[in-house]
Amino acid sequence: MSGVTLSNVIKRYGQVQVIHGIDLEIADGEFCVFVGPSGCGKSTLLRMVAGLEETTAGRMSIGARDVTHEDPAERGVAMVFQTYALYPHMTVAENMGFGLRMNGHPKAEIREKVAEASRILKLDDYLKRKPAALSGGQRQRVAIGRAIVRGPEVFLFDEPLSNLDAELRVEMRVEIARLHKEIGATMIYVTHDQVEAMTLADKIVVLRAGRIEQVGAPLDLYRDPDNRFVAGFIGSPAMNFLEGTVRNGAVEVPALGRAVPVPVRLPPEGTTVILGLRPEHLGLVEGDESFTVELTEALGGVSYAYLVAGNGERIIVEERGDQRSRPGRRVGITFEPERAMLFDAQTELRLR
Amino acid sequence: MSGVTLSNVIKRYGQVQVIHGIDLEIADGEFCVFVGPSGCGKSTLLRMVAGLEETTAGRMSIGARDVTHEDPAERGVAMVFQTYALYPHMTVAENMGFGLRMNGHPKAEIREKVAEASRILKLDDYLKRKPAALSGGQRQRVAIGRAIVRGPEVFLFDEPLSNLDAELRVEMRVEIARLHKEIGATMIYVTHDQVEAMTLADKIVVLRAGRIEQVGAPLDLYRDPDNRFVAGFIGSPAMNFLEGTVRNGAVEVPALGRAVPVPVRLPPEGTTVILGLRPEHLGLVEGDESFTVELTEALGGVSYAYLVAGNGERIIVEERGDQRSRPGRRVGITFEPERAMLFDAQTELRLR
Amino acid sequence: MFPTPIEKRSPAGRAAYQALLPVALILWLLPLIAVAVFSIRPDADFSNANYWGWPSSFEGVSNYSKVFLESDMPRYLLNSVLITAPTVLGAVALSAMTGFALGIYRFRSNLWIFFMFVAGNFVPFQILMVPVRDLTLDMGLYNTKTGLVLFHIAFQTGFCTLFMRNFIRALPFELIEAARVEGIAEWRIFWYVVLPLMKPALAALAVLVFTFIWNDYFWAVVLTQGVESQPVTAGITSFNAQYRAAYHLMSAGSIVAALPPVAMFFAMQRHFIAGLTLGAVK
Amino acid sequence: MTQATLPDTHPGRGRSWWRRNQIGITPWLFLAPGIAFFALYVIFPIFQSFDVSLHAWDGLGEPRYIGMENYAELAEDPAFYTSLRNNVIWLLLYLLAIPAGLFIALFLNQTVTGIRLYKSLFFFPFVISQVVVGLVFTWFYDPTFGLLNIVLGWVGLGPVNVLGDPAYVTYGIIAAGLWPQTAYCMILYLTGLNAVNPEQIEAGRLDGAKGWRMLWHVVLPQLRPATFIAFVVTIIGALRSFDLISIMTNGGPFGESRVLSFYMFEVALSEYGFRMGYGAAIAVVLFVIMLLFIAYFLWSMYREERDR
Amino acid sequence: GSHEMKLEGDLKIFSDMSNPAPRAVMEGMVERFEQMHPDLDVELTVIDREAYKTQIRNFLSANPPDVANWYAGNRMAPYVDAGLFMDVSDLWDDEMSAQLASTKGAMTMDGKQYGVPYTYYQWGVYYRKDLYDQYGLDEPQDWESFKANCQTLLDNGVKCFTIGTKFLWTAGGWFDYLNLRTNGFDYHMKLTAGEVAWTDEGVRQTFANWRELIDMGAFIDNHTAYSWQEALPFMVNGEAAAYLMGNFAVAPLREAGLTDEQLDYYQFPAINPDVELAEDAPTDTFHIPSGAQNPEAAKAFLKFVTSAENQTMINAGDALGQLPVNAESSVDEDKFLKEGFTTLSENSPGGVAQFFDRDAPAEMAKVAMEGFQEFMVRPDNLDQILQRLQKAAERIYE
Ligand SMILES: Nc1ncnc2c1ncn2[C@@H]1O[C@H](COP(=O)(O)OP(=O)(O)OP(=O)(O)O)[C@@H](O)[C@H]1O
Ligand SMILES: Nc1ncnc2c1ncn2[C@@H]1O[C@H](COP(=O)(O)OP(=O)(O)OP(=O)(O)O)[C@@H](O)[C@H]1O
Ligand SMILES: [Mg+2]
Ligand SMILES: [Mg+2]
Repeated sequence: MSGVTLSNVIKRYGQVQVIHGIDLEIADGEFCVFVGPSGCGKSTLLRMVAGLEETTAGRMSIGARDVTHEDPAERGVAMVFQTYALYPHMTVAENMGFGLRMNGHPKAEIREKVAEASRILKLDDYLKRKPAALSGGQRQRVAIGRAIVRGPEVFLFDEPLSNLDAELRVEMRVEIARLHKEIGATMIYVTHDQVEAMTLADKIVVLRAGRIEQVGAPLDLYRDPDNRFVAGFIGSPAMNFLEGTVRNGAVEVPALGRAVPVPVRLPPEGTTVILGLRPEHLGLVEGDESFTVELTEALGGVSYAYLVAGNGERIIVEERGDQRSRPGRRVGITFEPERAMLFDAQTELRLR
Repeated sequence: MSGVTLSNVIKRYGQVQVIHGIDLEIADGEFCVFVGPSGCGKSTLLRMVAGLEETTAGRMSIGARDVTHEDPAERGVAMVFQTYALYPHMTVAENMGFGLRMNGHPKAEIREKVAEASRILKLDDYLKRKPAALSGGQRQRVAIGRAIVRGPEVFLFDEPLSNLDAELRVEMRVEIARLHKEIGATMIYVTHDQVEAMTLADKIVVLRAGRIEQVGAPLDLYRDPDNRFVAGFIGSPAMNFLEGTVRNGAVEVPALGRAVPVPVRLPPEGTTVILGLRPEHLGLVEGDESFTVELTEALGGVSYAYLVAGNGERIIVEERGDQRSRPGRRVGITFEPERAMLFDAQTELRLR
Repeated sequence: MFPTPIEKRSPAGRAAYQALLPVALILWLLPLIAVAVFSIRPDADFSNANYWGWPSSFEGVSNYSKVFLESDMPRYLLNSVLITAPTVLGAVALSAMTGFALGIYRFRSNLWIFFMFVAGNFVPFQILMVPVRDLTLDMGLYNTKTGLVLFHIAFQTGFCTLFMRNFIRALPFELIEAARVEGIAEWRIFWYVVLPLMKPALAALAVLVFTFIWNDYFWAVVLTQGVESQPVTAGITSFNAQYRAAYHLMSAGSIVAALPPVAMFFAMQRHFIAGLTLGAVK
Repeated sequence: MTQATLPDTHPGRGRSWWRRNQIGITPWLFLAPGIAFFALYVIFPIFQSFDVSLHAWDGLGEPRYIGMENYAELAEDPAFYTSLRNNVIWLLLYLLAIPAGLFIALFLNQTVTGIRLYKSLFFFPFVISQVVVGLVFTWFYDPTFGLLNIVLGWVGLGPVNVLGDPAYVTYGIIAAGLWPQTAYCMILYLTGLNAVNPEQIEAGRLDGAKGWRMLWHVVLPQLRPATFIAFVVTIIGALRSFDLISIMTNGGPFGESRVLSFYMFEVALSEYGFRMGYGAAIAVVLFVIMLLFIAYFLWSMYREERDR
Repeated sequence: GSHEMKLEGDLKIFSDMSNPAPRAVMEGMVERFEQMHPDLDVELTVIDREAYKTQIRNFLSANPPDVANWYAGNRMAPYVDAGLFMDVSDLWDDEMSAQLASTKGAMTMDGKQYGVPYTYYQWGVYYRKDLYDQYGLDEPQDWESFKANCQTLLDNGVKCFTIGTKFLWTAGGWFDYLNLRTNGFDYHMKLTAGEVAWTDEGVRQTFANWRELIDMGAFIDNHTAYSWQEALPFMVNGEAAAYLMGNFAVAPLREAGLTDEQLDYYQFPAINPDVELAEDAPTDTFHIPSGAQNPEAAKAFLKFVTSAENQTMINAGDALGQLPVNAESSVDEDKFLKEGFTTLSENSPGGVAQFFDRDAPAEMAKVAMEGFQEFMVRPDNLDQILQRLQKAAERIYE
């Protein structure tokens, strides 16, 4: 059993507290992704799980073992670094076998495990090469291979794909998903990338400034964010936010020039709220002239129209198919009110 | 007049030829984007235009001037580098004015031009800072400002945004589009990024291995690619390709288990062809069991279903909305035959 | 960071380390400390074989004033300054230029010229002794500071070129290209772009060359003679010959001779380490 | 404006010869003074030395051509062999500065308060003239009052006349030389340790490498550039050793502490002889030995450049 | 006198009189000379005595002064041969030749004189009279009593002789005396002139005598580590009883606190009664380089230096503390100078040698003195050493 449990985990660098009491339960075999803006503490938290940073306070266990003060090597975790951190002077095979060698495993066993890992990762042809002679994707695979070989209970990834180019990133992402399915170990994965988070995760942990904002399955976060931060963070292009006021059981939105009957329990009359609308849930209509098309970007399958309202608020609308609105045109938008979300303007909490 | 014309331009490094006779016409004020896989010669070609690499053979002119053997300085071009290449010891203002100062322009003029550029780029508040004290996006802006200040006829960009993170990339992309509209100079832009190419370009040049594959407006390339390479390269996720054979005036596609009546002039009976289908033009249907769902990736607004056919061919289908097929399910696909493309299996050229 | 940062050790380990540092330092510098102590001892301590005990009285002032007032040491020190400063300037200037040429431009003989400097720098300099002495004689510069300075500049150029070239190589080449696109003349690129970026290397090199030249003994003996042109290393030997067995004066003299490079190092140490990191250990 | 053409916004369209060839010619202009100096004072004299070594010359009269006689004499000169043997000892033992420097660098590679001062102080010996170092160690070794013998006395060992005993003298001088050289290697390693990739160390920690094994398998390979430079400067230092010998023993006792560089100085320029030709011949031999290292160094550099 | 002449311009003097006392003497001389010639500007450069020996070659050819210090005998031969010293025979008129007769030979090559002497000094055994008295010893009269004295001292835990051989020449002094006493002046001169083989039986006898002392343990330990100055404290502290040295050792010994009651001198006693006593008395000299710019003034200075009056003054006990060369000078009242004067003038029938490294060619001197030092540490290597010396001699003397 090798789930990971964090109980009120805290990290302080000198006077500065960067992780503020995190409670988190990652089930055995789960693929958990940490996302959040830069500097929010994703890496720090991951490294604390690895044992590379000491835990200032709180408890951390892997399976049933309390590992809060254990050495990294003894935790049964393996880590894949953003820069790969391959040993440049060792061949691929040596890189992968190094951990076992250091722990005194017999040569034959090491060879066998390296062979197994390189089969899984299709690295057989490169075992004799040094990292310098590999492409970025191959290096990343070696880094993963090095983790696999040690047969850890928990895999840790810190933005493992951010140094690859777009194409390779897609490829390796699928690879990692396949790997997770194949070996079924617990994985914790840090990323900046929306798509990676959404596609890989069983569970996404959204962090902000050292605190958890929300934990949940990717689509749950997309459909049912707890607050404005999560709503804006998950989904691409980001959710549009328009200011509004509660009036007569509906939300009056100046930018739209009309009231929207959002089907949620509304706060008292007169409260300022924020209406959240995803670009993909919007459609353009003629006749209504609330918005002006500022710019459109056609990507082939979809295009995005950048609209500006009379009061200066901006929104993005996704258009399907090949049609593309001309800049300068005046348009209105349509949407199903039940897809709109409402947030308290003060607390930014979701109203539902 | 400052269009750029390349006539049979060739570049050789020692024995290795990397640019194989490029003919290209870029109109005055046009925004031209070079795309292509890594190592195809995009940067080399751009640097040849800049004069940073010598042209081995062929002619190159800017406006009416033959610049083939001119110094970079005399070509009237400005370049923005991927790594910004700001002078770290100079302030933002000094960075921008350096070129003018070295070429003996009067101080007042320099100040004025720098002020103008920094206004355009919203850099006024940072003029006294050194580059080290700027964020990535700001640095990129300074680099662009440095180019603007010199009032060049042609702007050259070599992957200017690839060092920025996703969010900033979007922002700067819009900025560059705005800039182009504002100053109207000829721009040549190298990128890896689909979205940048599609959204910025008036004209995309697709390069492969030092040769031009196709030149055209973004949506033209998307809708009407000349060959399989371009079809696969433009559009994301990439176009699906299925093998087929011409039989009885239609294309028999084993993976689909049926014949598709593609409305193009078909090659002789029995020719092997390749059927190209964009993920966004496909829909899933129940009842037909040609494909098995291998994996689905839900991104919120859209999700992608990875399907595998009975004969092992794989395709990706884009699904709109929140629905998401379960892996393991057996499905069929639908599409409008006029949206399918056909390529010769040998030459990979488009059949139309 | 390796080894494991001491902050991560137990408090006992940390205390042990903190305690060990000064002890290790004292052991390491023991010979120097001994000389420093010698230099403030009275003459009598040596006759009475009180070499290592507590000084019977503190004669620092009289010993040092003897060095400064009754010997040629001040003159030698001045000579050293007049030899070292131009050499540092000259060698650094020359090698900034050669380093720029070799680090930035691609031309066929680039590597060979670079190797010439490197190889020349590693030559046992004794092989130059006889011809260089003759050359200096022929130029009429024998026993002048100029002669010594010219030679030092030439010889140090080898090492400095190696250092500078590697440093310049590590600069982003785009900076040069950006400047070229902006139409900036090559020499201005050198002056306005490259040189300001080389400041740490220049500082590191200045310290190193200062140390080398200040401490040079061999060439001082070969190319100069007498108090009017010899540097302090030669001065200290003649001073010592004069006061042989007067350990307190020899010590004071040695300390005086050693002080300037030490001061120089301290003044520049931050740049020195930075420059060394970039230039030498790449 | 009387000019009919459009104003030229791009200055220097003059297409002068200079502008067209600027990039080709500039490096040579920048190289010229350096090369001239270096050729005059270093390259040319090396060849002159070869020439001098074929002559008998006392530095006063006219040189007399004697062919290879100097070398023939050298081949039978016991003092030459003593020097050569000592050179080999110097080369081997001087290399100890490398591990010693590494050890101290590791010891000091911490971030406690005041560590920078400690690092600087540890570097001191390198900054000090070898003349002073020689002097200091001469006293340290002094058979009557030297600290060494006092310490040896405490543990009941008799006084050792380090610099006066042919069995110890070379080692004694080398120990003195190791002092500053170790400081030099230490600073090189300290800067090298700064550049060690921390992620690799962390990867090593996760892989269970600790202490010496971490050092050997993960850290040292990354310190290769520092080790290489340390190796080169140490070899050069060992072969150039002159000042220390001159100050500490003047080559004695009875020439047992001489090395080639000292011997050549003694033969060519010292009080008791002015045999320029013979001295040049010794220099040539020393040069040939050094050439092996120069070749090795250049070869390593060449490989690195090629791989770039 | 030189007073009549009107001298102008600059006079450049290079001197090796760098120890404190000689330096003062040199500076005094210059001062007096300048006072005599107010229009003359004398520029004195004092160079470290050891460094001077290598630098003289450079400046003689490159940057010649008008006057330079050097040594008599074989040591000036290379410069005379190379034409770097000016022939000053015209200075040596009859009067001067008479006054400086004792060293004229040492200043002469091929019948011409190339410089003038200003001082010389005796060598001999300086000893601690108080220690000798304490153990009931007298100045030795012959080899046997010399050794017997030594044995007594050794039995009392006192070394017989201090010596510092780091710079080799001190061992040369011992060889000179042992060889002069064993084989005589003429033999010694032939040996240093390369006319007698180093493997000769006579030389072996000299070394055999020396070995007797070594085997007794007569010399202090670790002498290879010391310069001559560094060996002084052993005598001052009473750890060693005597020092075979030139008279210049007296000044530092006195400075170190030894009184004239404690310190005394005796002539090295006879070993082989069949040979006449001969002494070492190194002569220091002034020369005019051929490239001198102001030979007029230079000659005047040389003349001034050799004057009886000047030599009296500079050799006085409170100055150089050495013996004047000019026969008309008076010797200082100093007891050592008096004894030395007597030794040299009356008690040296065999002749006066310069010193080993001045009598033998420089290269030979170097090789030989290194051999002496080795012999003092490893007497068993004698055969090897002598063969080496002989081989070197064959090359050097050709
Ligand atoms: N050694 C340290 N000392 C002090 N503060 C630190 C240290 N390491 C990290 N921090 C701070 O802790 C916070 C979290 O850093 P962390 O690297 O975990 O962020 P992140 O979420 O991984 O960011 P990114 O997405 O940019 O990698 C940041 O504010 C950072 O400044
Ligand atoms: N100096 C050079 N010598 C030899 N070959 C070179 C040199 N510079 C580039 N090449 C080769 O020229 C080809 C084109 O390189 P270029 O940098 O233009 O590619 P690119 O399209 O910009 O790739 P990327 O997208 O990775 O930047 C590559 O195959 C490269 O190996
Ligand atoms: Mg991070
Ligand atoms: Mg490129």
